[in-house]
Amino acid sequence: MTTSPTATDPGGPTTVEPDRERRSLKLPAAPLFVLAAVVVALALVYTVGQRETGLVTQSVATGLLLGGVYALVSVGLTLIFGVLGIVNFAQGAMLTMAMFLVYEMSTSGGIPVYVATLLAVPVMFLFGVLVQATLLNKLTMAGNEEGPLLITLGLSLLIVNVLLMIFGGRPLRVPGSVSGRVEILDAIMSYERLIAFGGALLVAGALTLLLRGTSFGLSIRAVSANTQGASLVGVDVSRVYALTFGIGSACVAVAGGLMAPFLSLTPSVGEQFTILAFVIVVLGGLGNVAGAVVGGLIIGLVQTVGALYLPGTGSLILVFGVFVLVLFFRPQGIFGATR
Amino acid sequence: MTLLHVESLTKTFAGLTAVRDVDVDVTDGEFLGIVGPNGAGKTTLFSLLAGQLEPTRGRVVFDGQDITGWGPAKVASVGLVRTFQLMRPFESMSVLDNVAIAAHGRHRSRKAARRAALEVIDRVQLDRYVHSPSGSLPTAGLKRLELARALALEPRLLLLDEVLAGLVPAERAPMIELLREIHADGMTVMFVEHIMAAVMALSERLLVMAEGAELALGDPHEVITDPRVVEAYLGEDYA
Amino acid sequence: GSGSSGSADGEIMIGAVHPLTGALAGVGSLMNNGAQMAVDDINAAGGIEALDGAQLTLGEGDSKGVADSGQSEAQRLISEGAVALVGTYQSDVTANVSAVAERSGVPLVIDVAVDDSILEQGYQNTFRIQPNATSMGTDGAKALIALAEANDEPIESVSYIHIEGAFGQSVFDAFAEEAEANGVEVLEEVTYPGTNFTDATTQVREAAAADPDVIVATGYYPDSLLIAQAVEALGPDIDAVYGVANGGFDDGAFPGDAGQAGNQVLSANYHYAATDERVQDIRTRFEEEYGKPMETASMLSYQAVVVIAQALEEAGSDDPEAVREALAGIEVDDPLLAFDGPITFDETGQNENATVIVMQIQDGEVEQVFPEDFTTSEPVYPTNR
Amino acid sequence: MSATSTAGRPGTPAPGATRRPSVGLDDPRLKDRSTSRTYAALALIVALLAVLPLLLDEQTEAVAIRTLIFAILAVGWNLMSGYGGMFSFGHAAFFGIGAYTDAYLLVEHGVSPWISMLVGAAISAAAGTLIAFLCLRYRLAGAYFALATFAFAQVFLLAVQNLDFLRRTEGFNVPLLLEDSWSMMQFEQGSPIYFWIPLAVLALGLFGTVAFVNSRAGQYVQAVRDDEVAAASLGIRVMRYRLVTVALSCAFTSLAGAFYTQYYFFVGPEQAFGSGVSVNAIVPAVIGGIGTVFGPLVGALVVGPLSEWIAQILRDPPESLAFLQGVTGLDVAIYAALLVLIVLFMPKGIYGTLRDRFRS
Amino acid sequence: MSTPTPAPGTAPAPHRPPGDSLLQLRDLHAGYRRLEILHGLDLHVARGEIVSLIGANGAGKTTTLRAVAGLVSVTGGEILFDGAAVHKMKPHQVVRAGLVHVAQDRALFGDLQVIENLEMGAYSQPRSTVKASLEEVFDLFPILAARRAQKAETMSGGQQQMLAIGRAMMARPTCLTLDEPSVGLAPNLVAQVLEAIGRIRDSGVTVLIVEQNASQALAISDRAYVIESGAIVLEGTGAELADDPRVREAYLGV
Ligand SMILES: Nc1ncnc2c1ncn2[C@@H]1O[C@H](COP(=O)(O)OP(=O)(O)OP(=O)(O)O)[C@@H](O)[C@H]1O
Ligand SMILES: Nc1ncnc2c1ncn2[C@@H]1O[C@H](COP(=O)(O)OP(=O)(O)OP(=O)(O)O)[C@@H](O)[C@H]1O
Ligand SMILES: [Mg+2]
Ligand SMILES: [Mg+2]
Repeated sequence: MTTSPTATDPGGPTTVEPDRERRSLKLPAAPLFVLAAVVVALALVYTVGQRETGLVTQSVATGLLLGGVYALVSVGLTLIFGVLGIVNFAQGAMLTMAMFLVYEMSTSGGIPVYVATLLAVPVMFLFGVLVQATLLNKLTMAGNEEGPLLITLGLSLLIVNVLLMIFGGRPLRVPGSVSGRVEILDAIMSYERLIAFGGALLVAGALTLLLRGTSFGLSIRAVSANTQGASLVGVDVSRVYALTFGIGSACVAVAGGLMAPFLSLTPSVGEQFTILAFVIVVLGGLGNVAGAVVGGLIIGLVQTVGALYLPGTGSLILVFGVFVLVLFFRPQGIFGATR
Repeated sequence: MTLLHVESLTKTFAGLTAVRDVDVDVTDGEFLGIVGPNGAGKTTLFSLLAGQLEPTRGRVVFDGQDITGWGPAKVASVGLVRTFQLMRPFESMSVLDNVAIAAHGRHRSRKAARRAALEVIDRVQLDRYVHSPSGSLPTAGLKRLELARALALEPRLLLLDEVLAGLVPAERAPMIELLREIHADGMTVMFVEHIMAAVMALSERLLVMAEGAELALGDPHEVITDPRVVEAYLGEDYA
Repeated sequence: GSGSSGSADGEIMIGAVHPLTGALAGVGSLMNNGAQMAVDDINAAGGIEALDGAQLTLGEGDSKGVADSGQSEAQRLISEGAVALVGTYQSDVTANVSAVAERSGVPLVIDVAVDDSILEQGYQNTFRIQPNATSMGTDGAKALIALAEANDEPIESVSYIHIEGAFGQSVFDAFAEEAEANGVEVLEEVTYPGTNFTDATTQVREAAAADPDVIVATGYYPDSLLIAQAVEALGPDIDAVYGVANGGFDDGAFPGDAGQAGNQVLSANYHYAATDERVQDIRTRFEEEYGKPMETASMLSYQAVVVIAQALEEAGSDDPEAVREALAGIEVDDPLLAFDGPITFDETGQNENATVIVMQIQDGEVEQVFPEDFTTSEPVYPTNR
Repeated sequence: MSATSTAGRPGTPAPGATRRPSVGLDDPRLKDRSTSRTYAALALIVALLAVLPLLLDEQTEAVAIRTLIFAILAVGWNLMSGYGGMFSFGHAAFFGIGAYTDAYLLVEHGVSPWISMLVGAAISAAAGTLIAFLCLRYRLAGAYFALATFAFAQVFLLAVQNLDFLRRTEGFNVPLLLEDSWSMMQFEQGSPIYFWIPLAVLALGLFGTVAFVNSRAGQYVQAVRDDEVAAASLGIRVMRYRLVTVALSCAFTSLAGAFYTQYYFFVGPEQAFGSGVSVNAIVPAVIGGIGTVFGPLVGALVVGPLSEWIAQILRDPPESLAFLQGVTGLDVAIYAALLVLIVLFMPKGIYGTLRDRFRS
Repeated sequence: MSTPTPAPGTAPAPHRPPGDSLLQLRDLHAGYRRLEILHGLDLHVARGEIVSLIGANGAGKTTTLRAVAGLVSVTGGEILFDGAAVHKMKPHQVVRAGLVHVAQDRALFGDLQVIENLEMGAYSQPRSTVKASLEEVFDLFPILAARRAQKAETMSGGQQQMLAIGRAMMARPTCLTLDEPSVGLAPNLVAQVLEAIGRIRDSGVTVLIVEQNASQALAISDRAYVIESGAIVLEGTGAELADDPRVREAYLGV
């Protein structure tokens, strides 16, 4: 899958007949532009926003922390979407699954949450590899687009309801391990959320290293640039697919573990993240890890700071508005290459 | 009479000028061959004429009408039709439906369109594939299908982009014959091809492009002896 | 489905429609269990005397949390012979099911579902045991003012955080009206969305910024937990956190989940009558049977079955129409919930004596603290947070 | 050696004969038997379905009606996404418009649902056309198009939840009448008319699909789906025919919404605009086979009763499986697993896969 | 083999491959889904040879090469490469075995730069080889060195073809299979590309090539096969086939 939203055939020839020209905005330095836009918007909120400064600072802080959480969920998704072209609707359910895994380990096994998170990573990785290998590979290799979508939808229903069968639907809490908070610039932030934020950056950094520096990263780039070409240079495409899905799932394990301490766990807790994660992935650019982090932060900010003016679901309208605008004017995402 | 008038046509892609100040007039009923090194801008020129691309600069006048900047559908509807170098069949459909869709441009009723399509199919000798799914045609069949669809629109000017590439020499001959017939029936043709035997057999005039611009234009036999053309395109080996 | 009438084999079916799968499956199955336990208890006590000790059965329906499933489940239960329905927790599903009930002439006794509008359709077959949103808002405001008064710390202003949507809005509106009428100012109304709400810090800060005496909150469990945690993190200078019709603050799991953040949180809500021995007995047995504490919602389901059973006794018939007649004039003494009096339905079907009481988390327990008739513990007000 | 068998040798056929080959009006290759066979099959299916409500008990009929709603949704979706190649993940928007137009006009203005249906269809068509126009203008395709339509449907949902005149999250109750009324589309509970109305709508959709697919516009839009650039080069106004398809699809989908409100007597934002509705449009079509006439119908007939059927079995499990009784979530889990298996083993959908098998 | 095998149309005489045979296709059956394209194809390539495969459109040339590359499912017979059963391998394993394919559609990484395409070509090789391989490729196709930072998809047809061959060379193949490397190329480039292929052979790489420009292909080939409807109907040295009247009429268009 190339980064072009109009490319429907992932394995297609690299020489395409010229299309009519794209109408996307040609922003030479889109990331900078976005950064500037965010800064200006915040400056406006602070100066003429008619909201108490402390409140704004708090909402910015909350938004960034929330954005970290979103980023954590999105980095795995951006890989899966970018490389496999799969719209993975089970991402939220897998997040829930990871949370319950951590919950079970820490309540029944007495393992501290963050240790349990580390243990959940290989488990979810294997789960992801298995899902891709058994359920999705045949269809992705055949270039089928609707099939994987429906399979992940079904998978998400399946995970949620199996969790429901095991744990019931009452909200559960993971016993907190690190309580307390810090105050920075008049904004209160809890350690648990700060840790999740740090975790997001760490995961993104690790992934970036993995993609940039290793031959696995190279093979991922090859597969997403041209599947057939990749297999012709000796890349095992189905292995790359399986590993990609595995890594995407492992990211979700980290996300689940880091988020578990401050969320009420129900079998459907993760689903609310699925849609936002897609918004973020598109915002950041398919397959772009740094983009997912920035996209997450932006959506977090839009949601919380926006809520100062459009409370309730109003801020979500704002989020989708941003999404549609990005789709229209910069479909390759903020970090996607200008074409 | 001039059917197509092209005036300093230019197309730039992010720094790269693919077509540079091309001026050319095509007379009604003419067969104009176009050759040039790979990347010379031949396909891009076709895309500009047929409306797949918008020119950066310049003017295209077809049959007295300024069609610069028109979309591809509108251009096709006034009788300027192209084929694609990389074949683009409607893969889910049969050969008949592929051609009938084009014939719909001239015939509203489905029955009439299908009938016109069959005539074209017979003519390009695709008749044994009438009901085959177009995706399973071999290269030669796909080339004929490209041609058939274009013909079904009953164009005034036909832009053929390497319709012989990928055909083995023995299969080129009947195709060349077919093109000769079509031309003999009065069709104006612009013909991009690397296979010089075909170009020489068919062209009345020859345009040589290089780096987006016109390198030579004129009588084919004169043009191919031009040393610049030999150097840039034909190579010393070409006898 | 055979569609055979329940009474043919000496059993009378009551249909229960609750969300047994989906996001609300947790509370839904507890409610289902509550109804089942009521059926078991009634059967053990000899069934419906007026019908020769006919035994009850519970037909279980799963609304999946969506209205059309709720409707077809209700339809199924009715065609399987249910003489009355209990349900359904969600207001939109309840609206659907009440239309089915009305058209089939089978009474529906709402255990939980808060929207005022459900009973505003003029339906004859729908009855509700719990208070509606408006009265909870009104009563919540009254109780808060009275409580503050009683503790010599009169209240002057509040900020209100509530979930978006009909439920949150109507509770708030009623509360605000009552509060303003009593000279209490509502300084800030902060709303938050029902989905994608994972951090309440900004909302609480916004509410606290106006420097109110009390922060009032209306919402569901997870969001209420977030709010309590945010209050504790920000530590604003207020007299109390006070829930109205709050799905979290008086939940049995809340003190454990919220920890320090839950301490001394107040909540005005309908609630099982913790002081009542029968209630204590039922709750003990429930926990033995189902392994989980019996929440108020579950008690309401239990109560709804009891109400229907009494209607069957009074009607002396298992004809749904007769049951409906009986329900319309029923008077169920000693309700299992902390209400103002016996359960009786007004002409819209609303329980006239339904009301809220005030609870408070004290030492990790949900205690009833106000009004005095129901207290299990003394209120702490203002809270020493 | 006859290596050039695909093409005649130059000079072999008489030039005059090849130059103007004439195809007779009665050329056998012009016969289109499959279309008339499709019409006949559809007529038979609809006739068979029409007697169903006379045989079913009330509860099964309710399931059957829900199945019909699925089928209408899927047929509508299939038009745009299957034949048109524009994968919509936001058909809830058009279902919702149908449902809300009906509810609003009925409750606030007492307008007959039959009229509301048409009004809703018109609004849906307009909204769908606008959304699709924006998406296509900005050249969104594939997953991006899907996500954009999803986003629009979400915006509709959020908007309704924030609009007072649509009663925000409260929803609309359809006032009950005391007796049957054709003009108000209200009948006794369990009346077969409640089945026949959506069946008629479905029949309209199915016959309409065949007619459309065979029409010039239908052929054009399929060509555009297969290759937009090639289609445009053949003179096809790509945008126009795509939008025509979208308009038809959205208008038709909204009929399901209007009927929903009438049948369920209540509609709220989630029922109308929730993403679950979009999924309900996609699942039967994909399970049955997208881009086929029968696919959505077959898919709905499988998916519609499936969850009900599983729930039924689990309510009254055979002796050996008694331990499964009352396990919450099991029925949906089984349903989900079956969906996954069907897609896995029949990637072209049940109908699509079977048809391919019979063809070869 | 010194004389042409029996007349085309009749089955070729079973021949014993020479001892140094590197690639061998025996009674190969392969195709797409339920459609069999190759019906018992026999062919061998000896170490160090250039062998070309010519035939009409749709005869199955591409299918043969794709089957060798592991891209088409083999339903019968076998493909042996250096003694290994290639027909049981996945495409990437085939590459690792030293058998590298240049596809008809080139399958370049269009979004990536020329240099990245080349580096990716060495994916199956140890990193240490990259530098040396790059130099060899640049030697072969100097234009690639000049355009190293250009995006592959903006290269012209001929340059892309060179890039595709260069990328394949980066995998240090023992045997290279090329599908119509000269299609759509300007006449001067056709000569250049075919000449480059000759040089590749000279560097010790065995080559199996499918070409439309049969006369030019035969000119550089040691041996050649004619394929018709999924089976070999004729084989001989390049010169023999170029002189064969049937071949001349059917494939050389003379
Ligand atoms: N969409 C595009 N974006 C950027 N560059 C392009 C695009 N299309 C064509 N080019 C460039 O424009 C130049 C002309 O390309 P064009 O396809 O017209 O060549 P051509 O003469 O048809 O070559 P060939 O004989 O190989 O088909 C080439 O350098 C090509 O890389
Ligand atoms: N993916 C496919 N699915 C079905 N049939 C195919 C497919 N690819 C090729 N074919 C068919 O297989 C036959 C042989 O094709 P192949 O590509 O091997 O021919 P070729 O000899 O390379 O011809 P060409 O000169 O056209 O490239 C043709 O009839 C073609 O239509
Ligand atoms: Mg070209
Ligand atoms: Mg080929």
